[in-house]
Amino acid sequence: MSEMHELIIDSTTKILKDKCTKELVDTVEKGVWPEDLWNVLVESGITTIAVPDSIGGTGGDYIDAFHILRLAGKFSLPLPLAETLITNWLLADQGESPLFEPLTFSMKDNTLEIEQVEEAYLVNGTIENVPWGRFANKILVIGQMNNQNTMALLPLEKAEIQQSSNLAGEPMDTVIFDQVKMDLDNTYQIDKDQIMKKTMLLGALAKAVMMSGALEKALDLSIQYAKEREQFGRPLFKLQVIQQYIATIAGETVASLTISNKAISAFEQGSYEEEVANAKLKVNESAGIVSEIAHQVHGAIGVTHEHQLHQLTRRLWSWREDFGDENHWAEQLANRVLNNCSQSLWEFITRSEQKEPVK
Amino acid sequence: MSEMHELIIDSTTKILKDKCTKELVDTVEKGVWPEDLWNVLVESGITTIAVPDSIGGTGGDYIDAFHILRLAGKFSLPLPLAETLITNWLLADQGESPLFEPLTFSMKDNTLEIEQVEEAYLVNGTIENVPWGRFANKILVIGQMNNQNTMALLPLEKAEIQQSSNLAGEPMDTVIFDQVKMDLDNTYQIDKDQIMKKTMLLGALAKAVMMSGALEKALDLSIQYAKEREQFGRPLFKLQVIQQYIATIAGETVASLTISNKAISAFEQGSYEEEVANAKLKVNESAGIVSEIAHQVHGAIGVTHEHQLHQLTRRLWSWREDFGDENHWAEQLANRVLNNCSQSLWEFITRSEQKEPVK
Amino acid sequence: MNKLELPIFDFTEEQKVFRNEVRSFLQEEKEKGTFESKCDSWLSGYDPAFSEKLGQKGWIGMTWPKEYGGTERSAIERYIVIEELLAIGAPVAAHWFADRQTGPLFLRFGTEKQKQEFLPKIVKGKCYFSIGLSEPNSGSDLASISTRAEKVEGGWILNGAKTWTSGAHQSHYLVVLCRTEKKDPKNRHKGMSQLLVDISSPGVTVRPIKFLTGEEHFNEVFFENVYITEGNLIGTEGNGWEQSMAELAYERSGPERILSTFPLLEELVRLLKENKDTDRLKEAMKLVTSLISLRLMSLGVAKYLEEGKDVGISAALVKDLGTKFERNVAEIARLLVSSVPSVESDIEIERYLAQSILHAPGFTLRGGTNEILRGIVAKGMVAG
Amino acid sequence: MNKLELPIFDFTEEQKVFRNEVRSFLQEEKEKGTFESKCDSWLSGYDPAFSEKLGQKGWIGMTWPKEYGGTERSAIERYIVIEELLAIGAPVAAHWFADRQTGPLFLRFGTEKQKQEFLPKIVKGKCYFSIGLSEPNSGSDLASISTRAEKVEGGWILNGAKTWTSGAHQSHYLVVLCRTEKKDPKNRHKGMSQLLVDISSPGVTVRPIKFLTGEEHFNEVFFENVYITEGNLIGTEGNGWEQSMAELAYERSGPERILSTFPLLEELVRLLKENKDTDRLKEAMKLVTSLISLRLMSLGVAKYLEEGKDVGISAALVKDLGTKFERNVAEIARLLVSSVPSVESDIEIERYLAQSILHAPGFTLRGGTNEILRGIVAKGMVAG
Repeated sequence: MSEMHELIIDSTTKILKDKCTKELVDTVEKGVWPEDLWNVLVESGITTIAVPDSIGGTGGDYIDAFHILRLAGKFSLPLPLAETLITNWLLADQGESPLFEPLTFSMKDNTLEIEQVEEAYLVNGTIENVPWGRFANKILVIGQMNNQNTMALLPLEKAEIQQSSNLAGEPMDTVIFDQVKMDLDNTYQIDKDQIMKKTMLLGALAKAVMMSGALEKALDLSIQYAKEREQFGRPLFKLQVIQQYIATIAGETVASLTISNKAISAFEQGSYEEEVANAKLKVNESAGIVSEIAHQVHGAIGVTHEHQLHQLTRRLWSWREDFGDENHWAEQLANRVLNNCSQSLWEFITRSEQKEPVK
Repeated sequence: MSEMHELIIDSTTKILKDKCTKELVDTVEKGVWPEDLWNVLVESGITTIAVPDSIGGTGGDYIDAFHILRLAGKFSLPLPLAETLITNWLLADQGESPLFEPLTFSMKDNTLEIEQVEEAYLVNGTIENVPWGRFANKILVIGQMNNQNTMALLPLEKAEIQQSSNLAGEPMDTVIFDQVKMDLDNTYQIDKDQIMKKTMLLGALAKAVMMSGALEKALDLSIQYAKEREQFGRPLFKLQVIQQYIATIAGETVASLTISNKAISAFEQGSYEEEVANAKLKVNESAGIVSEIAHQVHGAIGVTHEHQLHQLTRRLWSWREDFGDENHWAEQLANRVLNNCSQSLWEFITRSEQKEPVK
Repeated sequence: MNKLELPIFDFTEEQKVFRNEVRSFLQEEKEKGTFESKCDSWLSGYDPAFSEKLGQKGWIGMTWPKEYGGTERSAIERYIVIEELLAIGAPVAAHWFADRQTGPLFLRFGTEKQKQEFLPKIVKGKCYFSIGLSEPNSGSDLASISTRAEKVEGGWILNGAKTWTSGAHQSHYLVVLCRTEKKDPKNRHKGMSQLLVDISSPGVTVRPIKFLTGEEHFNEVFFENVYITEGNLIGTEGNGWEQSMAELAYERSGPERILSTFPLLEELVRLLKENKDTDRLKEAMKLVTSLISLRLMSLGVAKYLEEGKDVGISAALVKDLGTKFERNVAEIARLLVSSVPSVESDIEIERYLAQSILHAPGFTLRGGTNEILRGIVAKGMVAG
Repeated sequence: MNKLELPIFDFTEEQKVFRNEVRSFLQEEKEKGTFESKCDSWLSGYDPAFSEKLGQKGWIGMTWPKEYGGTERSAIERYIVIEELLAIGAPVAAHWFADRQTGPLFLRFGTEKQKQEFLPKIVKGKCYFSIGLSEPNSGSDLASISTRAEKVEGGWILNGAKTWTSGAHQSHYLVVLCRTEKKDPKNRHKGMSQLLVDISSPGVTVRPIKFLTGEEHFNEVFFENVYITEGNLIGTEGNGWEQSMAELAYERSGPERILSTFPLLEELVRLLKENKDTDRLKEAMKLVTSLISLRLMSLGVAKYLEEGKDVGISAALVKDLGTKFERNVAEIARLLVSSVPSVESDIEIERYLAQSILHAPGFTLRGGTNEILRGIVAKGMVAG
């Protein structure tokens, strides 16, 4: 890790430690937008990291960005940081400058129609499961314009928002454009499959990394609780079962961190499809195991709203469904293996560590 | 349980405790046929139980028979008792008197051809995975005679036997009839699907019950070991992890016993397909869990040939593949549920406990 | 080993008819919109109107003597009612503890006056009880409690606090386990008594503890010089520990340790059947088989309980296996359907999944953690 | 937490070429029939001829100094060789402990004479060692050992017994941890030393302990007044416990804690690909992903080991997760193919399944049970 990288991580940690408290997360889950925290992130350049400074971004690389997302997961950051970053990155791919406002995206097949009407555009359609829909200013979507797959960044002010939320209390809204007329700076002709795939991978990696951060924190909390809490007249961690549980949590956490770090490193190097699949699959599995055991370590106190643990576990439960569950990514990997018929499994596993396939 | 039933169980327990020692089981696994023990079982009527005394059997009901098989599992009885019983029962269905010699069966689709040649029969074909093939005198099979599905009890003396064995060291042989000429007392025109299905259910129930007995014994051994063995200066069972393991073994064992007993009771009552499916499926699952944990409790000593544990665990590992693994029976149940489209799951579960479907 | 073996229970024809009766009633009520099915409804489905309806049917306190309003039906018939209620996810939290625990406690240990005063109201579904056992610092170590009642003229003065008391914010009374003698370090179970506390008494403060979902199910209850009249002692002074422990076997092996997530499993199977997805249905059927084995065990314990046998170990086993199963349903179901679990969703499976996942941590903690239960089982087996 | 985070290792171009070289050699040997692949081959694949072949390639003791016959390659290159050997299930049991443990022990603590005498023979694949740690009554409590060496003129007299010594019936030497001072109940780790015992010495009796399969891998070794010359002390007298424990980190996180059942997984995936069974292949790929995460962890530990960092906790984690994974491969594979597992079968998958299922109990016991390892991890984390 470069010195620059460490600096960015340290300063982000400091910001989040100060501002992103358990109480703030509670407040946002009740429906309050944390304007101050958002502004701090924007001002410190965090929302535009890994967008080249040549087009107005903060610069830095994806490694920096994903390590910040890991911190976001660790602190249960109640903001659309991943959504804003990914949207800005997708815009940067089109040569656009980043935006400094809360953004979201939905790169799925949908029935959105965009029609050019004189100087403006008429948008019609419904987009389901939009993360942070109600708080985002704009949404990046794929729609149909003149029967062409088109990507557009739509302002949300005139959209109807049906509010819902995921297990973590994060907005997961339905966005309805009912013949909404709007100005658009630009629309983009895109290769839909390619951009959907890339977004899926970006989203999966972001979530895997955020989950790794949440796992790290769940481990920290479990150790701390086992040290502080007494039961049957001695510290909880003296109980052999508690020790076994803590070791299991530690194992899953290290496994998740390692495989996520590998995917980040592969992403930066540009060849990452299998690595991201592996990361999201493994982290999803660990999320279920750790959430269960961390709660068992914490006993009744851990299931209260007052304790912080649920801010981590509810996110872990929720995020494992985002951008592909275990079956989704296992199937992707299965198809890859099927498409490389002559390759042995060992060759598949060591594919980047061998000179060329041995035959 | 009737007094008669208890008497049969007690006397069988006594025989097995005396004669079916760990050392005997070792010897048989090395390839020695335990003639004495076989004779004791025949003389005590155990090999012909649940065959009506009117046709020469011992009488008694299937409950008696299956509880004896549970003991067989508990003592790792190294004899084709289940195979002989099931063969005798299938013969009894055809009105035949039971035989007092070691028998086996293979009610699977195979390519066996039986041809009538003057007074004798000419048999040709290969039967794979025949339990106890090398030690059985006769095998009950389905073959083709004049293009008709025919069941026949074939003497094995002229068959070629290719020896193999399962994980438990029990014979699992390939039997080859290469134009073997033989006398046959009788052949039976049968409904192949119906008899294959019944045999599958009988076999699955027998194995589920035997496995329950083996689980019982694995639990006993684990408790005994945890009581007797000292580690870090105190009895093993004082370790909290060992306590958790023993409780888990106990839970799986009780679950297996209960669901097997339910299937036995259903079998005696004549409607048992789902109950047998449930029993084999659940006992199979428990076998894997218990084998793993019982070995973990026993530590290094439990993986030695000298200790008895492996006689149980190797049988549990092996028998779970016999007469349907977990997927087989889960699929059977899935099909049943699919074929009762209008029934709710709760109605399916309580089907024998409600008066008529509530609609 | 054989002492752990459980009997196979066969329902009588009358019981089968009765099950149909209960089921028909519940299905009609659901269709009428009286209630909405949910998972873990015995903790989170509070609905006094529905409890009163069940009271009118005679399905609360149904095993109790007729003189106290009961209908003297068998424990198995009560079992059927409980099962049908949980399987459909009906709201039964209001009267749950009164029916399961407090009523039987009065019948076993209560004075005639207590029985006459409380049982008929419970049976009508109008009088709700909570149980005060755990304390802020006790954790799983119940014997360490320190809430204390001091003998005064005509009764006691109660001081201390309880925690995790389900439903106390909505109940009328609380049964409090407290010390009526000084703590004896050599016999920590000695000198405890059970007192009945009217929650509206002066000095009683109920402070809801929010569950991780933000819902309120549990409470802290504080006692500050609460005066308890002599008539509100339950059973024998000093015998509180034994009386409380005797209750536990009843609560450990009931259908509520197996069926908390059943509405999710029902809906899952319905969807997979609709999609004719044999492969995934196969995985769901593995769960169903586990459920069937647990029901058989639970019924076996119920039968032995009715025969007055000691079922402590078996009941602990059922709770351990049963609550793990309840959680597994959620963890496996989520991989068999594509969904965004949300308590606010319009889609049934998404709601049930959300309820099950969020409530799951409680399954293996409430009423004694599974680790404690497994310890009880192992010690019992090693001693046996 | 961050102290548990492991580095991501990237192989150099040279290392990639080297991997190909190793793999080609092994594939050719396998095709020639030099060996038959099997699971758990580092315990059960004893083949001195093959060990000598590897010696000729320079792939035993390959990180050791050239003066002792080594080729001074990096630990990562050794890692590659080990991985390729285990992945193909090659027979490596004969020289395993000499290469992994005894050689490094000599290099770290041995005398010049010991190094010159033994290392060149080990490197050639001709001299095999076993490790004598556990004793009949020690179980997981290694500090309780009581094998004892008494100082005499010019050396020691050794008495006692060791058990579970892998390969002692086929090895030339045994490294014995024994007491050279009286047991001190207050410091049970004090006063132990490591002695080198020639297995052919008078007074040494090796009695194979049959594994549950009937195979012989382990032994009891008895010492009856065995004379050990002074020159056969390894390291410092009284420092035996520390020296032995230092070895353990090296053996905990290697590929052999992950790949023992790899031949089964390889064959499983091959069959599922052949059948184009995406659904079952999907389940197999979940195993593959677990393997990939474990390899990354194991490589991370290897990298830190090479940098001289303390990896005790991480290594224990890899062993706990890795050995559980090795067993899972068998338990999951059996449900993805229909088979009759048998060590005698002609069908590859049936043999690998049988080998894996039967050897599985050993995976999580050998080299410290997983329960002990988890205790080490937790204590380390709580202290940290």
